[in-house]
Amino acid sequence: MDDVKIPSSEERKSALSGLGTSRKRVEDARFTQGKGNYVDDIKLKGMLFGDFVRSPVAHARVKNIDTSAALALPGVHAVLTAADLEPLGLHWMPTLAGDKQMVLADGKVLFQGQEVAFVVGDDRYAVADGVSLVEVEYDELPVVTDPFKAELKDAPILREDIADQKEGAHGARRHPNHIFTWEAGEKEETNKVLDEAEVVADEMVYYHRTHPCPLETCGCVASMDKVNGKLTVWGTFQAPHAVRTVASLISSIPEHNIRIISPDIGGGFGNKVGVYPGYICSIVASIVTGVPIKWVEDRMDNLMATAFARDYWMHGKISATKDGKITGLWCHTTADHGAFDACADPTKFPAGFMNICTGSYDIPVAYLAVDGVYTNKAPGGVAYRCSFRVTEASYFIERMIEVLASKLGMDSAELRSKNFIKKEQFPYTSALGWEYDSGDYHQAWEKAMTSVNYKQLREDQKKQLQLFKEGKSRKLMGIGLSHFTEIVGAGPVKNCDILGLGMFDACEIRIHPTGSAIARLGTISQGQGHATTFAQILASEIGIPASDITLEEGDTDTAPYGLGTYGSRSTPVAGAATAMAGRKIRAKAQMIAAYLLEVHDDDVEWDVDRFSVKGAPEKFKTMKEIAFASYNQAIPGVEPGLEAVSYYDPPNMTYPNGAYVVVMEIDVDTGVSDIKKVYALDDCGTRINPMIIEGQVHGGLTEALAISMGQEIAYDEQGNVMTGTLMDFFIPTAWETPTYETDYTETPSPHHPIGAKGVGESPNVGGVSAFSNAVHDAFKPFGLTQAHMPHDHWRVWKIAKDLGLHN
Amino acid sequence: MEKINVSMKVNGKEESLTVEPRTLLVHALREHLEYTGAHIGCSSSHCGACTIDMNGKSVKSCTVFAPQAEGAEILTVEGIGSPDKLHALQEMFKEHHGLQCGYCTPGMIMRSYRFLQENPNPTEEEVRFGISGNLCRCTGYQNIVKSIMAAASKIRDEANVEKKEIA
Amino acid sequence: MELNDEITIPAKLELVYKSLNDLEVLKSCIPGCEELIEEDDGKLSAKVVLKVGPIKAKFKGKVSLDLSNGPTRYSLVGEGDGGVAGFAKGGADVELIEDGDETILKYVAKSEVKGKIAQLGSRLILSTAKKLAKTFFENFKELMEKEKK
Amino acid sequence: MIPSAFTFYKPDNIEKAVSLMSDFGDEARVIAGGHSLIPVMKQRLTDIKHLIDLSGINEIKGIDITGNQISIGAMTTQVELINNEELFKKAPIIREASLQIADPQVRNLGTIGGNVANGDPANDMPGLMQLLDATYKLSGKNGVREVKARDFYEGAYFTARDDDEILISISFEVPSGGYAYEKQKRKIGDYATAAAGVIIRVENNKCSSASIALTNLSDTPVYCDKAVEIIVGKEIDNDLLDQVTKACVDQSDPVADQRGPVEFKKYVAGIVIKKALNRAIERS
Repeated sequence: MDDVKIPSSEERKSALSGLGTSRKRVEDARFTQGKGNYVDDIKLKGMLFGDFVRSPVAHARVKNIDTSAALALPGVHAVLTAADLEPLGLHWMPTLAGDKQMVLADGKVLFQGQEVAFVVGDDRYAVADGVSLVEVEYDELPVVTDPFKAELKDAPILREDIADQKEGAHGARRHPNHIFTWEAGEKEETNKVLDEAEVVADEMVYYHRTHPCPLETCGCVASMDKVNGKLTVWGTFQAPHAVRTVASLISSIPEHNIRIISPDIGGGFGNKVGVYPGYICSIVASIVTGVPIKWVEDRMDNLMATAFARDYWMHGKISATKDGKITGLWCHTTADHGAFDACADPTKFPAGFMNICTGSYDIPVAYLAVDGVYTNKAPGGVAYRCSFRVTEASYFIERMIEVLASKLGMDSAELRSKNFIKKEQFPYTSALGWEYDSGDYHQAWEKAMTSVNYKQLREDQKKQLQLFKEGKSRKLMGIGLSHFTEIVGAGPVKNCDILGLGMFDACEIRIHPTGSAIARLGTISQGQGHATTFAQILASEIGIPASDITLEEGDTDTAPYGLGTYGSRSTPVAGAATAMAGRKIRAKAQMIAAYLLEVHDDDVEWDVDRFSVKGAPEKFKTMKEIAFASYNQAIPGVEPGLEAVSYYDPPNMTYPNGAYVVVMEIDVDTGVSDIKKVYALDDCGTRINPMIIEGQVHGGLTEALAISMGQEIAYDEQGNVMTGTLMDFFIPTAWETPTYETDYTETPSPHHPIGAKGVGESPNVGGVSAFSNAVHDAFKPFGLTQAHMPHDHWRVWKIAKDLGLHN
Repeated sequence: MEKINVSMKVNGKEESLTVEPRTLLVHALREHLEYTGAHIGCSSSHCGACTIDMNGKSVKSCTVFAPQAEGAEILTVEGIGSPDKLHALQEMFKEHHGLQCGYCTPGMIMRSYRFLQENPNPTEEEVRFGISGNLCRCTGYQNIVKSIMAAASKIRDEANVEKKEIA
Repeated sequence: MELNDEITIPAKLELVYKSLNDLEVLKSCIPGCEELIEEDDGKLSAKVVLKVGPIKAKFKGKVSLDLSNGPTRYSLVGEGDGGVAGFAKGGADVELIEDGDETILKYVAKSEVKGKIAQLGSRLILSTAKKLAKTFFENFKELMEKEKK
Repeated sequence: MIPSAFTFYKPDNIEKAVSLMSDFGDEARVIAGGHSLIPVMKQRLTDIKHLIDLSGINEIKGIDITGNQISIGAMTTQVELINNEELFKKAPIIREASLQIADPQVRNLGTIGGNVANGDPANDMPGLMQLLDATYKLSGKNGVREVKARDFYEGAYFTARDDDEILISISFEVPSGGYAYEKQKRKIGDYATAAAGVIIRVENNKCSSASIALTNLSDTPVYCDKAVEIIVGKEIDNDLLDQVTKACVDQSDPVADQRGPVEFKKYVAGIVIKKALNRAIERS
C-alpha cells in the first residue's frame, strides 16, 4: 500500500466542491432542457380547472350573484360562492398576521380584483367562458385609497366584520379602519434628545407600494383522494410545511392526511409565502368534485390580488451635534395594509423588523411607532426580496442620513463613516433592541470608497454641475451611497413564530451504504440553487463530494418540518441545520472509524474526507469506507446505518451588510437617467458559492433598480389598479439593465455553525437606497431634500421643474 | 364551439391536433402535445417566457392562435439539444450561471438560439437588444448575456472546426 | 374627467327640450344603444354596445334624466355594467340657450370607468368619451335637422 | 386570459377576405400580426365571432420599389421592413423607426398594415406614414379606394376605414433629405411617452422641404402642417427651430396616463421634436 500516494488535503478538499467553491448548479440540466416541473406542468388524470370571478370595483356591497347561466354552460361543473363555503367555515381564512380574510366575497368586496366566485370546468377555456357568465350585482360604496384618510371621522368603514372590535391581534384599535399601533424604543427620551439637539432633520420618506411579481404566477393543483382520505396539494408555496399546518387547522383534515408539495417554483420573492383564496377554493372544489383541480392565476390577477409589498409612509426626525455625531432617531410610520392585514411577519412583529431602522449607525436613543390601517387595496405586505420590512427600514435611515448630511452641510460618506457601529462594538445592541452579531463597516466602507474612487467621482460631479450651470449641458450627475445592515435568518423561536409555528428549520441526512447521500430540508428553492449550495455545506462537513449528495425539498411527507424559504432565512437557519446534522453524522462516523482502526474515539481526527489516527495519517478510514461499515458491521454500542436529523433553532438573527455606490446621469428635460456605475460590496459572512452569491446580487440589484426607478402598484382614486400589465408595471429588460461590479468583505457570523449570513436580499435592501440616493444627490445642489419613488421619467422631470431648472 | 384540425411539425415530428380555433399556440404545445418547456409568464406578449421558434422566427406563443400555426415548423427548447448532446446555449447557460429559477430560461434560450443565427458574432450590446423581448426576474441578465456571448463563441469555434475538417 | 363643448341645433328651444325627453330620440342618438325602455318604476333601462377599435363591450344599465330645471337645463346620467369589461358611468349636463329659431346647446360631459376597461384603456378613455359625447349631440343635431325638413 | 370562441378563416385572396367581412359585418375582424388584437381578445374586451387571418394572402405581402415609388403590402412584417436593404437605402427612416417598435419577437409577427390600420395613437407607423405622406389602399365590397394617411385617422381607433374594408397596401414616394425618428419610452416594449419623426431637405442652410409628424401625442397621429409652413423656405437657425418645435407642440394634445401628466408629455414632446429636427438637419 505504501506505493499508493495519498492525495494531499488540498487535493482532496478540492475534489469535494465544498464551501467556497463556485460549483456549477445541478438544477440547470433540467431547466435548460425545458424539463422543469412547475405547477402548471402538472397534469393529473381527470383534472379539472378552476378560476375566479373577480370584483371590478374597489368597494361595493354584493347584492346578488347569479350563477345559473354559467352552470348551464356545457363544460362548467360547479360555481362556488361564499354561501357554499360558509357551512364549511371556509368563507373566511386566517391571515399570517392574525387577521382574517374573505376567501370569497361575503356580502361585500373590499378591493379591485377580489375573489367573488370560483368556477370549475373541463379546461381553462370552459372556465373562462363560465367566469364571464356569472352575473354579480354590486352596490358601490365610497372608496378609500389614501391611508391618511382612512382614519378620518367620516371615513367609510371597510371591515364591517370587526368594526366594533376595540382590540385587534396586536393591541388596541382606535378607529374601525385602524389595525394596530406598534411601538419600539424610548419615546420620551427620544423626544427629549430631539428637543435639545443642535441639529434636527425632519422628513417624510415614502416607500411606495410595489409587488414581487415572480415570472411564474401563483397556482396549485389540489387532489383529494376520497379512497384513502388523503389530500395532496402541489403549489407555489415558499413555506410548504406552514401551508400543511394551516390547511389542517382550517379544514379539520388531520395533518398526517395532508401532503403539500412545492414543485419547481418560478421565482417567489415573497409573493408565494401567503395563503391565497385560490388554494382554499381548489381544495374545496376537489373535495366537492372528487377530482384534482388546477388553479393558476394570470398576470393581472397576480398584480391585482396577491401580496403586494411596502407602502410605508415613514415620517422621520434625526438629530445630531453640529459636527455630525448622531444623537437620536424618531420615526412614525403609517402602513397601508389594504383590505386585510395579510402581512407575512412573525407574530410579535406586526411591522416586521422595521425596528432595524437605526441601520448601520451607533444611535444612542430611538423611537419607532407604526400605525397599520385598512384601505380599499389588495392585502399583502410581504417582504419582497428582503427580510420583513427591512428594505423599508434601510431606505428610511439611508434617506435620513442624506437629509441630515444636507442639513449639516457635510459629505454624507463622511457622516456615515463618523457614525458607523465600530468593529469592536460587536456584538452590538441597538437602541431599538437588536443584537447585531458581527461586522466591520468601516473596512467595507473604505474598500468601497477606494474601489469607486469616491473623491474623483465628486470631482467629476462638480465639473458636470459647472457645465450644467454654464448652459453647456442639460445633465446632472448623481452619486448614490448606501450602507445597509440587513437582519435575516428568522429566527430564534424565543421571539419568532408565524401563527404559533417557531421559525426553526431542519435537515435530515441519510448516508447510503456506498457513500453517497440524500439530504432533505424544510426549505424550498425558488432559484437560489439550494440543491447545489446545501450539498456544498454538507460536502465540507462530512467529506462526501457535493456531486454525490442529492438534495430534496418541498415535500411535506418526506422533508423534516421547516418554515420555508423567504427573508433570506435558508442559509442562516436551514444551512445551519444542514451543518449541524452533518456534524452528527461525523460524530457517529468517528466512533465507527475508531472501531475500524482499533483505537479509542479520541485517538482519531477528522481530515477533510476521512478520520485518521492521530500522529499516523497513513492509518485512516474514508467516509466512504465508514458508510459501508455502518451498514454491514456489528459495532458494539453503535446502531447500524448512518443518518441524522437536526432541528436548528438559531440563537440570534444574522446581520449581512454592505456598501453600495450608484452613479447616474440625469437629463433634467426628459427625466431619463443613465446608470453609469453600480458597485455592490457585500459582507454575507462565510461565502458558500461565490458564483451563486454574485448571481443573487445581480438579480437583487435589478429588482432594486426596477423598484426605485419605475416599478409601482398604482391606484386611481376609484381604486382601479393602473399597473396591471407588464407594460405599466416596470420590469427592466436586458436593455435597460446596467452591468454591475460586485465586491465583498467577509465577517463570519460568530453564532452560525459555518459563519454564513445570507445574501439573497441584501442587494434589494442596499440597492433601492443607492439608486434613490443617486437621484436625490443629482438635485441636491438645487435644494432637493426628498422626492418620492419611483423615480420614473415624469417624476424626475417634476423634480427638475419644481426646482426651477426648466425656465 | 366547433373544433378544427391543426397540423404542424414540432421539433421535427409531424403533429396533428383537434382544438377549438381560439386555442393559443402555447396551450396547444403545453397541454395538447405536452411540450411544457415554453412557459406562461404574462399572457400579454411582454415577458417572452413562451418564446418558441416558428418557421425560423422567434415568436411569443401566447399571442398566436393554434390555427395561425397551421403547417408551421415549430422548434421548442425540447428540440434543440439532447441530454447526451446539449446545445451550446444550454451548456453555456449552465457554465456561466445564466439562470436561477429557470422559468424564463426556455424562452430565453429559444430567443438566443434564433438570435445567434441572425447574428453569429454579436457585441454585448447587440445581445442585450436581441433578448429585450424576454424578461428575467432573477439574474439581472448579466450572466445571461455572458452565457450567450460564450455560446456564440463556442458555436463559431465548432463551425470553424467543421470547416477545417471538410477542407 | 369633464369635457365641455357646444353645438347649435336648428330648432326652437322648446322643441329641443322636448326631443331630449323623447325616448325614441335618445335611443337613436346614444351611440351603440340597442335598447332603451321605461321600466314600471319610471326608470329607464338600457343596453348599449360600446365599440372602440378592437374593443367591443355590451353594457346593461340605467339611464336617468334630471328635468327639475327645465326647459333651459337638462341632465342625463347613465351607468352600465359591462360584465368582464367593467363599469361605466357617463352623463352630460346640458344648458339650452335660445338663439332666434335656433338653440345653442352647451354641455359638460362626464365619465367614470371602473374595472378592466379603466385599467387597460385609461389612455384612451378621454378621447373616447369626447368622441361619444360629440357623436351623441351630433346625432341629435342631425335628427333635428331631418325633422325640420 | 382566454378569449371567447370564434370561427377561424384563412382566405387565400383578398376578394374572399372582403366577402367574409361583408357577410359577417360587425361580428368579424381581420387578424394580421395579432399583437394588438389578441391581448384585447384575451381580456374579453371584445367579442369577435369570426376571425379572418390575412396571412394566407400573398398578394398583400412584400415590398416593391419601382423608380421613385415604394409600395408595401399590408401583411409585410416589421422585421421584413428592417431587413430589406433596398428599402433601407431608399427610406432609412423606416428601419430607424421600426427598430423602436416593441421587441424582436413582436416585430417578427407585427405587420405594417396592422400597425397603421388599428388606429391606435400609440402605434408608431401611423405617424411615420403621415410623415411620408403615404397613401393607403383599402379594399371593400365597393371596390378599391385610396386614402391619404394624413386623412385616415379620426380619433383613437376611429379611422376612415369602413367596417367591411381591408387595408391592402401602403405606398409613398422615396423621401429625400435628412431624417430622424426620435422616441422616448420607459422601456423596450412600451409605447412612446412622446415620439416625433422629421424628414427635411436643407440646401445652403435653407429648408427647401420638410415633413414632421408626432406619435402618441394626441388621439390620432399628428401631422404638423403649421410647423412645416413655418420652416419651409427659411434659413435654419436655432430660433427658427424653436418656433417650429413650439408649433408642433401646440398641435399636440396628449392625455395623462402612467407615463405622466399632460404638462410633462408636452414638454418632452418639445425635446424629442427638437432632437429629431437637429438630427435630421445634420443628416440632410
